[in-house]
Amino acid sequence: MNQTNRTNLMNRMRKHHLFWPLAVLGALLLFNLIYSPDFFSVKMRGGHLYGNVIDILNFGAPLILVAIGMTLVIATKGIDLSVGSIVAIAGAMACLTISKGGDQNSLGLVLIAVGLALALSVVLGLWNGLLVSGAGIQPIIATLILMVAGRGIAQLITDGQIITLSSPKYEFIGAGSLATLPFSIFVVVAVFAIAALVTRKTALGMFIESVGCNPEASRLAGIRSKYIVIAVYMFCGLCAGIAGLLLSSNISSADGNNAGLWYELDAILAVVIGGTSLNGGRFYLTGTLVGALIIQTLSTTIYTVGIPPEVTLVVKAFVVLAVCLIQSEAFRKALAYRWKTRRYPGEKEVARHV
Amino acid sequence: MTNDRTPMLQMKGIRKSFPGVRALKGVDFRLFPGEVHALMGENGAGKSTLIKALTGVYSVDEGTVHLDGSPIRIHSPQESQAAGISTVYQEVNLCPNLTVAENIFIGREPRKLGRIRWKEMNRAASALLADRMQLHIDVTRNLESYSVAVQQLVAIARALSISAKVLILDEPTSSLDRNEVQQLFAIMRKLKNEGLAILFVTHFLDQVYEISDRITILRNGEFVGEYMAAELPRIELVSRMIGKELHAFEEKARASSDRKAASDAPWIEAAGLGRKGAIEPFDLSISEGEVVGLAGLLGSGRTEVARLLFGADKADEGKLTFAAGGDGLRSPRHAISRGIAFCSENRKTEGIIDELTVRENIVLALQASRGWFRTISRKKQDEIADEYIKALNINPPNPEHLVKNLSGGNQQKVILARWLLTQPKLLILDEPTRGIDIGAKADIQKLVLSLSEQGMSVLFISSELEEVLRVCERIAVLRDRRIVKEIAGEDMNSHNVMQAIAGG
Amino acid sequence: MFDRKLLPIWVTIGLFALMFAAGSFRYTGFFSMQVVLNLLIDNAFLILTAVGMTFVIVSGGIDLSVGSVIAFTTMVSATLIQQEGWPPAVVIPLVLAIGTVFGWTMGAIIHYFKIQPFIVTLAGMFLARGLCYVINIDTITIDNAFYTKVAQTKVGLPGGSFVSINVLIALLVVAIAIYLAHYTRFGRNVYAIGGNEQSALLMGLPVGRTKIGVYALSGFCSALSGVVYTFYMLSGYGLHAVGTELDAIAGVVIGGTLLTGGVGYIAGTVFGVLIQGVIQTIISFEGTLSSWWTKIVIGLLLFLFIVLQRMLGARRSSAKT
Amino acid sequence: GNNNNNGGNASPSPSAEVKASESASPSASPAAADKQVVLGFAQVGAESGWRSANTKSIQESAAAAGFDLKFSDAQQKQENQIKAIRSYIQQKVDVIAFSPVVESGWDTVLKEAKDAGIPVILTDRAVDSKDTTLYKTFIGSDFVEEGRKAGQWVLDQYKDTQDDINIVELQGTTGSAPANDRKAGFADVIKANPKLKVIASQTGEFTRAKGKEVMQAFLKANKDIDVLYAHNDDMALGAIQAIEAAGLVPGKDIIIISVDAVKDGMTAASEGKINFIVECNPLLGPQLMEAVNDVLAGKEIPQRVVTKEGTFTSEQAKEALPSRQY
Ligand SMILES: Nc1ncnc2c1ncn2[C@@H]1O[C@H](COP(=O)(O)OP(=O)(O)OP(=O)(O)O)[C@@H](O)[C@H]1O
Ligand SMILES: Nc1ncnc2c1ncn2[C@@H]1O[C@H](COP(=O)(O)OP(=O)(O)OP(=O)(O)O)[C@@H](O)[C@H]1O
Ligand SMILES: [Mg+2]
Ligand SMILES: [Mg+2]
Repeated sequence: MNQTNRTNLMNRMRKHHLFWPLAVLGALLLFNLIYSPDFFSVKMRGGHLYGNVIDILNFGAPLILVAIGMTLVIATKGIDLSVGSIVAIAGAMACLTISKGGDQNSLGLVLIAVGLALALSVVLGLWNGLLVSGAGIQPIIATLILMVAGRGIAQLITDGQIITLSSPKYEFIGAGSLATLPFSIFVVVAVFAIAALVTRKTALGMFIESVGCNPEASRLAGIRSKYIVIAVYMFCGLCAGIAGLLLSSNISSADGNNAGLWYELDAILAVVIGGTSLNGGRFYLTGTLVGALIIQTLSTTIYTVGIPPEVTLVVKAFVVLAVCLIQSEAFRKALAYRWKTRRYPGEKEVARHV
Repeated sequence: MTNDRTPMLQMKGIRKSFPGVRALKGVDFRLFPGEVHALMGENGAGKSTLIKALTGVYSVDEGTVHLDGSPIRIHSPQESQAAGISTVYQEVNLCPNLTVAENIFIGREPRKLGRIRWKEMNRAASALLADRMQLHIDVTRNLESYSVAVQQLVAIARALSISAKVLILDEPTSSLDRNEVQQLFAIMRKLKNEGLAILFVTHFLDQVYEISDRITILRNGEFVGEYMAAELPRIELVSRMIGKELHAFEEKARASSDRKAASDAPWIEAAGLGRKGAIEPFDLSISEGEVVGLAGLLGSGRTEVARLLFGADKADEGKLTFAAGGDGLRSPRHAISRGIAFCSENRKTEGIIDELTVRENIVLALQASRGWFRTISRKKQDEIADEYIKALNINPPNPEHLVKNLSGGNQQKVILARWLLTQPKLLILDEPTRGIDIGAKADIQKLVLSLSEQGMSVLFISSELEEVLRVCERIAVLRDRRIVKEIAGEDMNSHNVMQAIAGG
Repeated sequence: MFDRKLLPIWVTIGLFALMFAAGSFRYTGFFSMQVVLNLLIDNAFLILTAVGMTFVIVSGGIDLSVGSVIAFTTMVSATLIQQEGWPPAVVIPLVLAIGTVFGWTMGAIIHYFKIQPFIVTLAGMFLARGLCYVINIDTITIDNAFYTKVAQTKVGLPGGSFVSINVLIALLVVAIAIYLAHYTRFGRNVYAIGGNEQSALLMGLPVGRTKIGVYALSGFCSALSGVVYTFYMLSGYGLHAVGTELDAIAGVVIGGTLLTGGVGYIAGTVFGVLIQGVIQTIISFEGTLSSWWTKIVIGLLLFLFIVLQRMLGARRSSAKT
Repeated sequence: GNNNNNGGNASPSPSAEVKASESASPSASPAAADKQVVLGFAQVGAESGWRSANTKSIQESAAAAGFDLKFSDAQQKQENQIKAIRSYIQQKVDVIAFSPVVESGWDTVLKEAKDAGIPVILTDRAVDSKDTTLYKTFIGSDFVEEGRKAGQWVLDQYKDTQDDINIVELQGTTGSAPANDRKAGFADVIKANPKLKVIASQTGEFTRAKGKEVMQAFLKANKDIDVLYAHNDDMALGAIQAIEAAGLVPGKDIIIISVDAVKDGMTAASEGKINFIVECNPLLGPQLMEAVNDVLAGKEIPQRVVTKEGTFTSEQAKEALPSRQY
């Protein structure tokens, strides 16, 4: 009786969409632990916690943010390639505003800078949304425009130079700590909580999934698909903007060309690892979170273990492949039953909905 | 006796489970050459699953299949086609982005040295559709530009053009009108006489008795029995299907005395409403509590009328006015806010949201009209879902089931539930009984009547003339994308309507 | 008769001509045959990749590995020829085979294990580029006689203009690809799968074989593009062709192919690539833009083009009954 | 001192006349004689502050020299640079100059330029062409030499050391020429002293953010780091933040060496946070314009012009900082 209960629980757990991503994350951390036993050691240093795990959270914060926005965009069957550029623009805008001010450390100035940068990010998201939803341009190409031009805009703002700040208040956003933890973690938690609440506690999440799954049927059911798509792109812009602030304040400088370079790929990767399909529909915010953490843990592992840069990419390739193979029901079955059912392609994998 | 011959196809003890559902629990099935064999059962009984298990779309958990006396194991539709089984699946399964001709011939294109001969293919496709289906359409246009009915005909044409030993037709007639069905039957008879074994699924009892020689009944994934059609009375068939004794199953028609003249002031009134290339300007008004039917041949423009009245397409001329004041419709959303609901004929692309659950699909329209912020609480959603699952007998009765995993008929019920939930003033039903089993069909018709008694107006579109006659108080007849006649009261009989349709 | 389905392609070609005309009016020396031919010379490799990518996208997938496969091909070619002294007659078929097998493997993983193409080809992208660095972190210059000969041969055309051998290879491949897409079963199956994979399966089409084939084809095209790139650069280098996957995807999509699959034309892709080329040419003729304005103007021109294309091509969707 | 009026210098020279009529305008009208010299410059991109300073220097000195500068940005792609050079040939500019993204792969297009009679000048990075007639001269720094200078300083600092000296290295973008060469030059010199050990080496992609991230990980994985060698200032600046966050003092607890000597780097050096900077001068503009004039005037110029580059210790940085232009 008890036995069956336990296997039932195991089965249910394994069916959960987070099971495999979490398993992978666990495996990565375990590997680190074996490799260097004090990987998890967290020390108190100068009033804040200090350790690898904290680093992973801190450096992973911008990626998580971008990936949260990306998740919603992908759920509407879209994609946003411009996030990297928005990251750069937001950072550049904030740093420019502050550097132009007299007293770089005045709270008012920092707040204005942050407000300006975020407003600009939302406007850029709106632009994407209008192109996709209003003009009906394919998302990948609509956002490609801003991806290309956006980097130019960022460099235009910084005049091609790196703007360096000396503003402890601004630095606090990305490098400061609150209650011994990096402040960026609180930002991520707040954004994640808002996103999760708004999508899961209101009907917005259902509308997004519905629009992503079947736009025409959604329109006929009375959903304002256009507004939803626009709102989602705006949110994605906002997330990228916040990430840009974190990144630039972490290093107290704005680098128009390099900030957020290739972030779009990492963010999409995180979303996909988290179990959301690029075909739109069901989305999993927690999955995305885990996906982003896997990516960041992987980088940290690579640095810690001392893998030479020449082979870094090869390692990354194999980890990515392993992650998705493990998540693939078909692959696990193939391992288990030596491919008994491989030739019934009509059988789509069981929905991983919970 | 056919029984002495070896069956063309024999399935024994077929079992198939999906996560959470046991769809087939040991089904036996035989199909002889030169016969039409009807597979009967309620929605969700497992008919389509049996067919898919046979053609290699699904793997079977248990059971054997013999084709022509020898055991076979089919792993994919491709193999089944190669083995001589040609299939029309329940949902139209063609590629909307390819031309009609390609959809018929893809995989078997006429070639010369590996080069596809388009001209020859188009000619062959045109000829095939014209000769066999009396369908004269431009085969070089993409399939998506045609209505579901045409798509269905194309799918059938494709299956027929594959010379095979076994032909499987899963509800091929659900969106066809009487003429088309007769044409199809003529072809089926011819093929049967040529020795083909035909498996036929439908929910129309008349059609079953008209065409089939033998009947196999499934109930709840279980094999009930195999009968000669001539030896099984209708009432018997129905009670075996639903597993209950049944007396007067034939639905009560609306007594002609019930029909009130449409004298009330119209609730909605279209004047000269039209859209270029889709429907000529028409006048139509519907009063509160009135059930108006649209009759016409395929492509006569019934769907277009419905879409204009729902704001799904924008009218480019004419006026739409409401008794409650205001005119015109900007969007479906606007229409819903005015109390209109539209149940599309095309449930796969315009109806269900297939990745969502039954519960979510049901509450979707209501939630949309309330906006994203005023949520329906989860508890309330569960209650609603349970209520409608029970009321419409949706099977399996699990609100958390993904809609895409429901059987076709049950998906249709889910969409119906979605619209009933919004408590509309005008309910537009475009082929609402498509793919619905006989019991449920009667339920739906009764439902329409009781709704109208409660004051709901209904616009009822169906390819089954009897059904239209049964539930409607007034019928607008369409021909060639134009409303040609309105028939009401005493004149409403099948003869008059047919005459109007034919243009007499 | 004017085929309505080809309208988007004509719109694309028309806008290409328009952009070219605008450039000719604005800049002296722009309006010449050689400028057009240079577009082909400089984009031959991109056209090749984009052709392979078109098949993948039409089938409803995506291939991010193409740029890395190009780099890998240049690297393997350069190493084998320059450091091992192998003859080109062996090396070229070998790298083509490697590319094909690489694509085939990705396709097989995508199909059999039902993993999203994006993620599999992303892993492929990391792997191929990573392998370049493993082979050699430096750039290797090729001075093999055959390669330099091919690289520097100018095929003269009437009027004193010329093209390179690469252009001929690219045009030949384009012709074959058009044939493949429209006149063979494989090609039509690709469109069917892109239109609706489930339906294609139920219609009894060889879905698995076709899908894997598409990725193998893309791998082959990328490898061929790598060979062409090797002729073009006469070197092997791990940082070659960074970001080419995006250029290729952009070219394909600008050329009118739907990223959701099922709709697209090879000819459109060629012009999609050339339009990006014209934009760049206009910018280098302008010659006064700073680095960042260059990017902004590229974005603006792209935007302008896409909006025009959309406006002119939109009639087609409303013309649909 | 090359702010003299070059416009007058270029055209009177007879050989320049010949060149101009070959390449530019076939109808050598009198007006063509004092036609502005057109210089086509194909820049790599704007990937760093260094590069932007380089671009600015070229633009400003071209304007000062009275040249019509055709500038194009290749966004770090060699094929884009080749396209730009082709378009310059098409536009029949007088001189083409460019900073090659990589050393290899230029022969074909340079031959086309040569056939069209347009002289080519390289800046910043060389090309490895066997045929040295393809270009007139190469003005720029030597990355290997920069690495050597950095290594030499470390070698000198620790010549009497008894303990092992643990060095960590922040490399530039994997595979890029400056990263490869700076690494090679450095390694080549420090191998003279077996006590000097590079215990970790990872790419920081030439950026501050990555520099900080990688350094954080280094600090946790390796207990005692003595020296940090960063391939550019930006990574060093990022790493300094990581070191400070770890509660260590940059420049004291960990000795820091970097390359470039951009303004922010020099500032950090003057504060003692960077101990040694090897200069890599981006201000190639004046030298380039001089070379253009010489080439057009038909003067013999050396195949290789090495830019004058120094090194700075903290003290020297403090002195030099006020007078730095970039
Ligand atoms: N892919 C699937 N995953 C899970 N359950 C499924 C799947 N396909 C079918 N089912 C379930 O199997 C049962 C049988 O469905 P099937 O489609 O065979 O019914 P049917 O007899 O064809 O009904 P209808 O007349 O409505 O078409 C249903 O309960 C259905 O929900
Ligand atoms: N028999 C036919 N011959 C040619 N074209 C047809 C035919 N039937 C339908 N079509 C095409 O199908 C398209 C849609 O038809 P429409 O939706 O108006 O049909 P309908 O009256 O709603 O019929 P139903 O609902 O029974 O399919 C039209 O574009 C029409 O060209
Ligand atoms: Mg069915
Ligand atoms: Mg219809």
